[in-house]
Amino acid sequence: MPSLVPREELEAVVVRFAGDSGDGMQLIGGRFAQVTALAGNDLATFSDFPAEIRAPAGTTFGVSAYQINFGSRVIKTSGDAPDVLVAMNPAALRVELEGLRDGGLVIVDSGAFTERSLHKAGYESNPLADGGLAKYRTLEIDVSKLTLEAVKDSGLSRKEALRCRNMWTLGLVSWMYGRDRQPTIDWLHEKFAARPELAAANVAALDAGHAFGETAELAEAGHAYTVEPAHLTPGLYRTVTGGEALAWGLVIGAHLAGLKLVFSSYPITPASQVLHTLANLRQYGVVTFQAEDEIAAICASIGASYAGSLGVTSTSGPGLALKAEALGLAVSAELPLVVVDSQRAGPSTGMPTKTEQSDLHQAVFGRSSDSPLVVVSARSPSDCFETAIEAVRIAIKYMTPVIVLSDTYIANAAEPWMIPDVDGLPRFPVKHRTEPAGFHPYLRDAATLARPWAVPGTPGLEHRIGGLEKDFASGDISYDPANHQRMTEARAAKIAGVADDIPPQGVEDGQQHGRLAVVGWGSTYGPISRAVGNLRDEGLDVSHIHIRHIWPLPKNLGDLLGCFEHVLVPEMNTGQLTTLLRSAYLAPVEGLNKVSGQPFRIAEIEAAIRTRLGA
Amino acid sequence: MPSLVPREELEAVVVRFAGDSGDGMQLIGGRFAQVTALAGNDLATFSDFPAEIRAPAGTTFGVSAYQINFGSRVIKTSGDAPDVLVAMNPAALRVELEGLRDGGLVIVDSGAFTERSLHKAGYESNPLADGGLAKYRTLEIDVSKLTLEAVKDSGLSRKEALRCRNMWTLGLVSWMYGRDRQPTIDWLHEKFAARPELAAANVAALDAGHAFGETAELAEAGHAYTVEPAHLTPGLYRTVTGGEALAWGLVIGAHLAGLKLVFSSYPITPASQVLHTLANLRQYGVVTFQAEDEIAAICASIGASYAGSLGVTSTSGPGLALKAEALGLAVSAELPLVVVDSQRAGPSTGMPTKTEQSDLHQAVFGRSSDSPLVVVSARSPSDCFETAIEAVRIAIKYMTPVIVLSDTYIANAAEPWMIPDVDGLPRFPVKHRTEPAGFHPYLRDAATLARPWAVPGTPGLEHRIGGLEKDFASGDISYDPANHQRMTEARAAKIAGVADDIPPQGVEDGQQHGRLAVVGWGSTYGPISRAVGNLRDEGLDVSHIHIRHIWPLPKNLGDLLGCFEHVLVPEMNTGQLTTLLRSAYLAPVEGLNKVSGQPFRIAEIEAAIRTRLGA
Amino acid sequence: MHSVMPVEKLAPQDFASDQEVRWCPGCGDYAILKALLRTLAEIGATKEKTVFISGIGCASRFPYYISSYGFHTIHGRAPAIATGVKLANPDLDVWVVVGDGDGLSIGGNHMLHVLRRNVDMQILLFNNEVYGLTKGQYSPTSRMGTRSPSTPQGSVENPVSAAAFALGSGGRFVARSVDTLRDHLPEVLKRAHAHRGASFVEIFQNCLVYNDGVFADFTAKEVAADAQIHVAHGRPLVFGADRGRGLRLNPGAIELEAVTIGEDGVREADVLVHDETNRTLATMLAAMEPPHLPVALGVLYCDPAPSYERSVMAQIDEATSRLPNGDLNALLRQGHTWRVEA
Amino acid sequence: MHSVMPVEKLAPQDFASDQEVRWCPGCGDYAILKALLRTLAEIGATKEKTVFISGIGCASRFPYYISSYGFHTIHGRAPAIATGVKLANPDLDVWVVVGDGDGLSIGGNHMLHVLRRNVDMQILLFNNEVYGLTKGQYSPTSRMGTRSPSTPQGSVENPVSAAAFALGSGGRFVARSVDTLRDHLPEVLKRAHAHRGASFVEIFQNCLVYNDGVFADFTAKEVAADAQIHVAHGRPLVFGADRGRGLRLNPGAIELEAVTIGEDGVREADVLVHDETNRTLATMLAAMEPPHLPVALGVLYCDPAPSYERSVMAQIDEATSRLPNGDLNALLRQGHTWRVEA
Ligand SMILES: Cc1ncc(C[n+]2csc(CCOP(=O)(O)OP(=O)(O)O)c2C)c(N)n1
Ligand SMILES: Cc1ncc(C[n+]2csc(CCOP(=O)(O)OP(=O)(O)O)c2C)c(N)n1
Ligand code: SF4
Ligand code: SF4
Ligand SMILES: [Mg+2]
Ligand SMILES: [Mg+2]
Repeated sequence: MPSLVPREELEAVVVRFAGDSGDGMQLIGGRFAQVTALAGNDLATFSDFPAEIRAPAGTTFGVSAYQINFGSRVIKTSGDAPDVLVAMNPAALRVELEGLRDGGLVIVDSGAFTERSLHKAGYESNPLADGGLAKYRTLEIDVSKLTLEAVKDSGLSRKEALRCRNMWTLGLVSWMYGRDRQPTIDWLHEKFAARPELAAANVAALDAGHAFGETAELAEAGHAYTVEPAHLTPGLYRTVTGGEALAWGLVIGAHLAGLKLVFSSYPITPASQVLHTLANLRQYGVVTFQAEDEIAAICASIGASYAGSLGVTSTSGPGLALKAEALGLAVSAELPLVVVDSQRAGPSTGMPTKTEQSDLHQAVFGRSSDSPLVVVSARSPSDCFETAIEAVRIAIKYMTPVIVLSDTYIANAAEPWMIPDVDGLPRFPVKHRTEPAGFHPYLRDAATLARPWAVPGTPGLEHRIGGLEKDFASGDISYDPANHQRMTEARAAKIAGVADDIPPQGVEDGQQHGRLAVVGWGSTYGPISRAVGNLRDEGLDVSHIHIRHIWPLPKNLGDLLGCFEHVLVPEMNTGQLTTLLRSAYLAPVEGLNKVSGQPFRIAEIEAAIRTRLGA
Repeated sequence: MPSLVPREELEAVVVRFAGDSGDGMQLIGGRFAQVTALAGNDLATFSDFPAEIRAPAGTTFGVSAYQINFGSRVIKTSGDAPDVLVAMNPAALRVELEGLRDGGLVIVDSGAFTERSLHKAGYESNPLADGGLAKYRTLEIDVSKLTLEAVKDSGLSRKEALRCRNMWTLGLVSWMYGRDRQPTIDWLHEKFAARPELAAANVAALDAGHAFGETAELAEAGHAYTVEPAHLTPGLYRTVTGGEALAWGLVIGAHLAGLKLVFSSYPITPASQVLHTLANLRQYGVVTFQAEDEIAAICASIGASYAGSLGVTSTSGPGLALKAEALGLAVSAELPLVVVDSQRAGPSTGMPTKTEQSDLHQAVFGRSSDSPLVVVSARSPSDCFETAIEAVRIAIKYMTPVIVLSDTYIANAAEPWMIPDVDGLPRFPVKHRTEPAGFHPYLRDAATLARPWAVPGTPGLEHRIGGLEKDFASGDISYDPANHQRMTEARAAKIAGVADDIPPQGVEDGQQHGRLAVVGWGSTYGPISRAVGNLRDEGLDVSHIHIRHIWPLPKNLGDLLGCFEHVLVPEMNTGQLTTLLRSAYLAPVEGLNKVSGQPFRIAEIEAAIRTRLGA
Repeated sequence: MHSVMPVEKLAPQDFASDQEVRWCPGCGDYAILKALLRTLAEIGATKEKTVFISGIGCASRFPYYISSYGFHTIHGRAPAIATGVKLANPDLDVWVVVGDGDGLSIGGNHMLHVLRRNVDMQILLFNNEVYGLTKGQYSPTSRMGTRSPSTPQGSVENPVSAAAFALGSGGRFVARSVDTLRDHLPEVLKRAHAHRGASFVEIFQNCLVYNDGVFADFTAKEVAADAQIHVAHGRPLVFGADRGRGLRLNPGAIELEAVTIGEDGVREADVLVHDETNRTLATMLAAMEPPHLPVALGVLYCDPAPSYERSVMAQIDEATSRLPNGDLNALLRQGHTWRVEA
Repeated sequence: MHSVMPVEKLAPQDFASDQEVRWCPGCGDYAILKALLRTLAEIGATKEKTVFISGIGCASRFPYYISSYGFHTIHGRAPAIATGVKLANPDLDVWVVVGDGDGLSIGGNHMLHVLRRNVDMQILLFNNEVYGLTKGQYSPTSRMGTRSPSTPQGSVENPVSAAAFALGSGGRFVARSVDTLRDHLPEVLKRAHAHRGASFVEIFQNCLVYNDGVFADFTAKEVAADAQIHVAHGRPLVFGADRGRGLRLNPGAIELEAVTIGEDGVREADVLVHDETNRTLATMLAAMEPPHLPVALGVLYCDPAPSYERSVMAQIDEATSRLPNGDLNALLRQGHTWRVEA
């Protein structure tokens, strides 16, 4: 039912919904993303919520925001400065306005701008009245009042009725971008199946917001837009968050290996989503175990791998720190293990709901003694799926722990994902050792240097392993000096050898040589990719290289970097990949470091590139 | 009572005592070191004992050895290949013979070479008979029989009597090097005051061994030597092990700061000695706490520092891994803290009684997020004293955790130490904040960037701190992006600033520039120093640089390294300082890596230097 | 001779800090905070000597709201950090605040050891049977069958009983109260404070976002009288609306049973008298659960013993008294030394 | 139809590995090893299904000496690793061997949780009241006053009672024996093995190097009869050389007392009968100490409940039965999807 209002065509838009934690912003954001995806746009979203569970209403620290960038072109980030800010109360306006682009549109619920709420947000005077919004276009609507009117027949209490404000707002924004309401209506009926009066009220609010757009001459005021479908690869799509994609990647990875997945974890922000997703998959035989702490979680995973399953554990930075000793055991015992680290801002408790990429050093170096293992990283929510499978593949092929680095941004962000056909994915079935003849628990495969995986329950392979040094040949405890040297070198060589088994480092965008390579890893993918793309469009000589395999590094990387005059490494830390690259290649790699708990903006990276190129 | 036998004069000798764990080798080694020190020689010793508490008698894995290098010149290591091996049984011979220099002297108790004990040691035939000792000079003496004879009037059981074999041997070796027996006799009387029959028997054995030398024409056989006193700086001396010196350094450091020392630890080899030493110092007001684990130990130390004392914890590599999360808290809370890590061979449990330097990466990088702190290292047993004081000084001045890296070798080795005058050491008294005016818990000192140390109990300074990010000015919890950036940078700048407060890196030996710099840290000091010295004597252009401050690195180090054509870094790990230097200076630093659980030999380093210099 | 300044006694609000309280509106933590402010005033606490140490969790936000010294540390480690504080300065009055996850999941080991060592501090465990801060996963105190994001089919774990664990760990003061028991809770807190050594107080706390009403079976107004028993040393163990019910020991079965006085020949004298120094009785009281038995609240167990940090200080005093002027030069010169002459 | 191969029953020595045993000559661990080899033979264990998991310490060397699967892990974590093993393969027969430091100091938390979760395994805690492997420091079970390298003036800590802790943690099988009780120990181990769920067995073990004779007050031949009571379910709690002494409940004081049958009017019927399903009785038995009361040995408590890993597997079976062909393509396609056409 296309409406006939004249609509301005846009290539891409960034909308940010902001309100109180209790205002349901994550919910309408998610719904809007869903219908936007159905409309065929590419998109990326980002949730920015407070550490408090439910901060007191109206406070600035209780503001919860959801940002979506969608367009008819390929979308790579959730957007720099929003074009549109929806602010449900003064606190949201106060916290979020700064981020809006100059000339952007502010939509406010003027009904929520009471003296009390202004005061709570720390406003001395009403910004709607004092010219504080002069730099922006504004749409002041008494959403509260209009919502109450829309649902007045629902029999809800005033408090309950006001909870529908978010749906009214969603209705309005849906109208603005010409979005179909039906999927949301269906969803509301399903969600509130047990309380039809709530479903009805929410639908009424949604409809009213939508109708407001149609009738209030907003189109004439220039608030009606259209965003054409993007040219996406044909296929079946869904939206995924990084947390979900990681969980599914682990399940599929175990399936491709033919192993039972035993996932042990201790809740921690932002990693818990992986636990929650997997806990819901018992029907696929997935075992999840909420352990008493991070140490028990990794130990149970090690136990599970020892007993022949795929042991996986998941955590965030402080939890990874706690797992360091047991990781050393996994290195020494040479058991497969996947450890997911969803990084967050630190040090210590830091800012638990904010993003950072600052566990790279910990992942590569954070254990006692020489304890080499493999580190891979995911660049986006959907990339978590592939990264998880790659981690499983390496872990079992090389009998080694593999750390997967994700981060808060990736864990919570959502994007469209073309769903793969599981049956079409390459399998890598595990062969547990069963043959007793010639068996020694540490006798390595000549090619991979992996030891055999001999699982308790297998007759004739009874043996003892542990964290003490082992004889290279017999696997018995050994304190022999030459043997320790040999085993230390073998452990290092095994991990170094993984570099032969991964794709050579490619260039995402641009030439294989030139004036400047921007080298990223993890969730900086979006902003780097867009920034490099934009500047290449301007004709600048810049390339984008994005690294998945952090340790070992791809074999050709040193040579590749050598083909550029400058190498710039944007990282959300104080320069951790930079250290690694400098040390590995003695290349004059320069860092661009942001440690604010917020993802890079495209403009920040563009500016840095321009500076380097004197452009 | 100088004896009149003709004695060959030696500049330096290496003697290794080896026997069963129960044979008392560590004891006679220690006694011999004592009398050697009293004789005015410089010396260094090294204990090499099994992980087993008391392995079954006669097994190869139960062999315990004590090596001493002493001389009339300055002694820098416990020696490469021993000149003399004392082997109390076949197992000791089997394990230790390989290390003896060609043509060296083997002294064996032939009485212990029974069929049974040969078999236990894995000998198919008797090496005393089958020519297996052809490469060496030998002294086969039935020490067992001679001891039994010497003590036959003591009333001891045969078993007890045989325990005196070690004293007989000590008597013999004392004679060989013209050592005075009296201090040992006094010591035996003191030690066995409660059991005079044991004292008498041991003295009798000692005397008998000594007399054997005098009477058995050993002098004519070329087994009598003399080693002149070394030219040591005048002063009062004692021998110390690294464990003792570290403990005392902490006590003196706390004293110089005017703080109570609260030391919390969980036992672990080879760190326990520090706990044991300090537990004996309650009379100096030292509080020691054996915690339930390493995490509790560091947490109690953090609590103690928070409450205004000097909190210190001590451990080895696997324990440091467990402390990583709490170290992050100390970084975030910006509290002074000293963490001692006596490194051992890993990964994981590894070889707990063997030495390694492989926790450098863990110390510098092994925490979640960007968590900068200070790392210093000790180069020798006596240097532990100064290093500990330096760690205390930095920790309290900069309100930061400081990790002190020692290792198994240093912890157990002993060397003469000129005892300092405590009253002459520079004090650095702490000023806890007491002034409420203008107090904010995170308001930094402009020069050091340290925050004030405001201690519970101080009226008017009540405040709250924690691991969440704090506002730069008020110290309140803050999730502000710009503030997090600023605080992250401030924490990094504070630690980087310590580089302004440490001595510029000097050159131990050699020119400030040239063809090759050998750069070491920690316990490689001895072998590097001797190797460089030897080759400089030969005229080679090589210098020795030894780093105490691992993080931050001395400010001039990059320039200094730039003055050399080659930089070689010998380390007992796979190249950890190497990584740091390459990354910091993009200097083509090359590693010489030994990971066998054994210290470098001088010859190994000499060979590597020669190769580099083509000499 | 000395003129003692009369210290002005502080009011509850004097102990409130200037920080905005960041719990969900309606959270049981607010009531506990209120009870604690009142307790601090009533015991005549001084701000500068009072230290609150917490771990991580909703409960562990507590120190921010008290205008004393406060340290919000890391998950599970508060008892260990508090131990260090007491070893540095035994004169500080240390309160530890932890959640059920903080204190009994990741922090269970430190809890065991601080209790058996008997370090002098008050440990308040806010038990809401859930992980609040991480959004609602079940905790070690959650009942079997609890559905949560990590146990969508219901938990299959036998929960730990905080009080039983504290007693099994050798705790020498174990008490219980409820967030909403406005007078009972401060009384229990005062007893805990008066106890020298580690005092363990379990406070049942309602998390209205993730576990609302989980204690309603004994805290709801309608059932409270019959489902709670408030124990007091030397007083009969009676409960019920008219205090007409009591606990009796069945000596054959060695278990407690709830009886109605006057029924089945049960006389008042048959009802047990609470002896807070009896660990066995305390263990039995701790194990009681509705519907068959009431939940025991109050001081279940209190049997003082020397506290750890005092014993350590006594050893130090003894040792230093033997060596009054601890000469550090002498320390370094102990044992064998020799002089090298110029 | 099937012809079942008669499996050859293995002898104790068949379970001995080829590794050289590396304990100090005379260590109590040897006797325990012997008892265990015998137990394995008697229960008809198969080598391939038997898994020994240990932490670090002298005790934890154990797995090397058994010719089954063995994993010598890291300090304190054996129960957690064993939990993972059972979750991967519930059919394995898992034994955990830890020392008092390993199991109750660094590993206390995992012990608590494995016990309350009731994961099916036998946990053998070798209690020698000392840290053997690290050369003699006192441990959490060391008695007050213990002098050791880290407590030269004597420990001032109240020790934890392993059995009381296990009971307080919700353990459902708690037993005790002594290294040298050649017949008693295998019997206890067999009971532990028969119990489905976590079985906790404390074995008093003599460390002759660092703590020789620490249990002599109840293990020495001369005193054993009067200082030990061997409890058995349904049997009167009697002890003494001629079994002339017994335990009686003093119901007023709610405590156990040792009585002599026939003296002071004490009749046999006054002596308590052991009920291993009574946690209160077990707790009282666990607390008994010489000289006033004998040390209780045997199965103090056994009251089975569903084991954790079985409950998890039951949930999985239930869930997979609802979705027999777990189609992973369907998993990825759950919820909203849309198709982009070419
Ligand atoms: C090392 C570590 N692991 C996990 C977390 C995440 N975390 C924070 S609070 C918490 C549990 C909260 O539950 P509880 O202790 O019961 O406190 P409540 O929030 O219910 O008051 C967890 C798992 C963390 N902060 N640190
Ligand atoms: C993380 C860690 N901390 C400390 C140690 C050192 N350590 C090894 S065994 C042990 C305690 C041994 O005592 P116990 O568990 O009672 O076993 P026992 O040797 O007495 O049989 C300690 C502290 C270690 N190996 N790992
Ligand atoms: S989540 Fe629960 S416990 Fe936490 S503040 Fe909210 S109501 Fe309280
Ligand atoms: S130290 Fe003690 S426990 Fe360890 S092996 Fe020796 S006797 Fe046994
Ligand atoms: Mg809780
Ligand atoms: Mg022990």
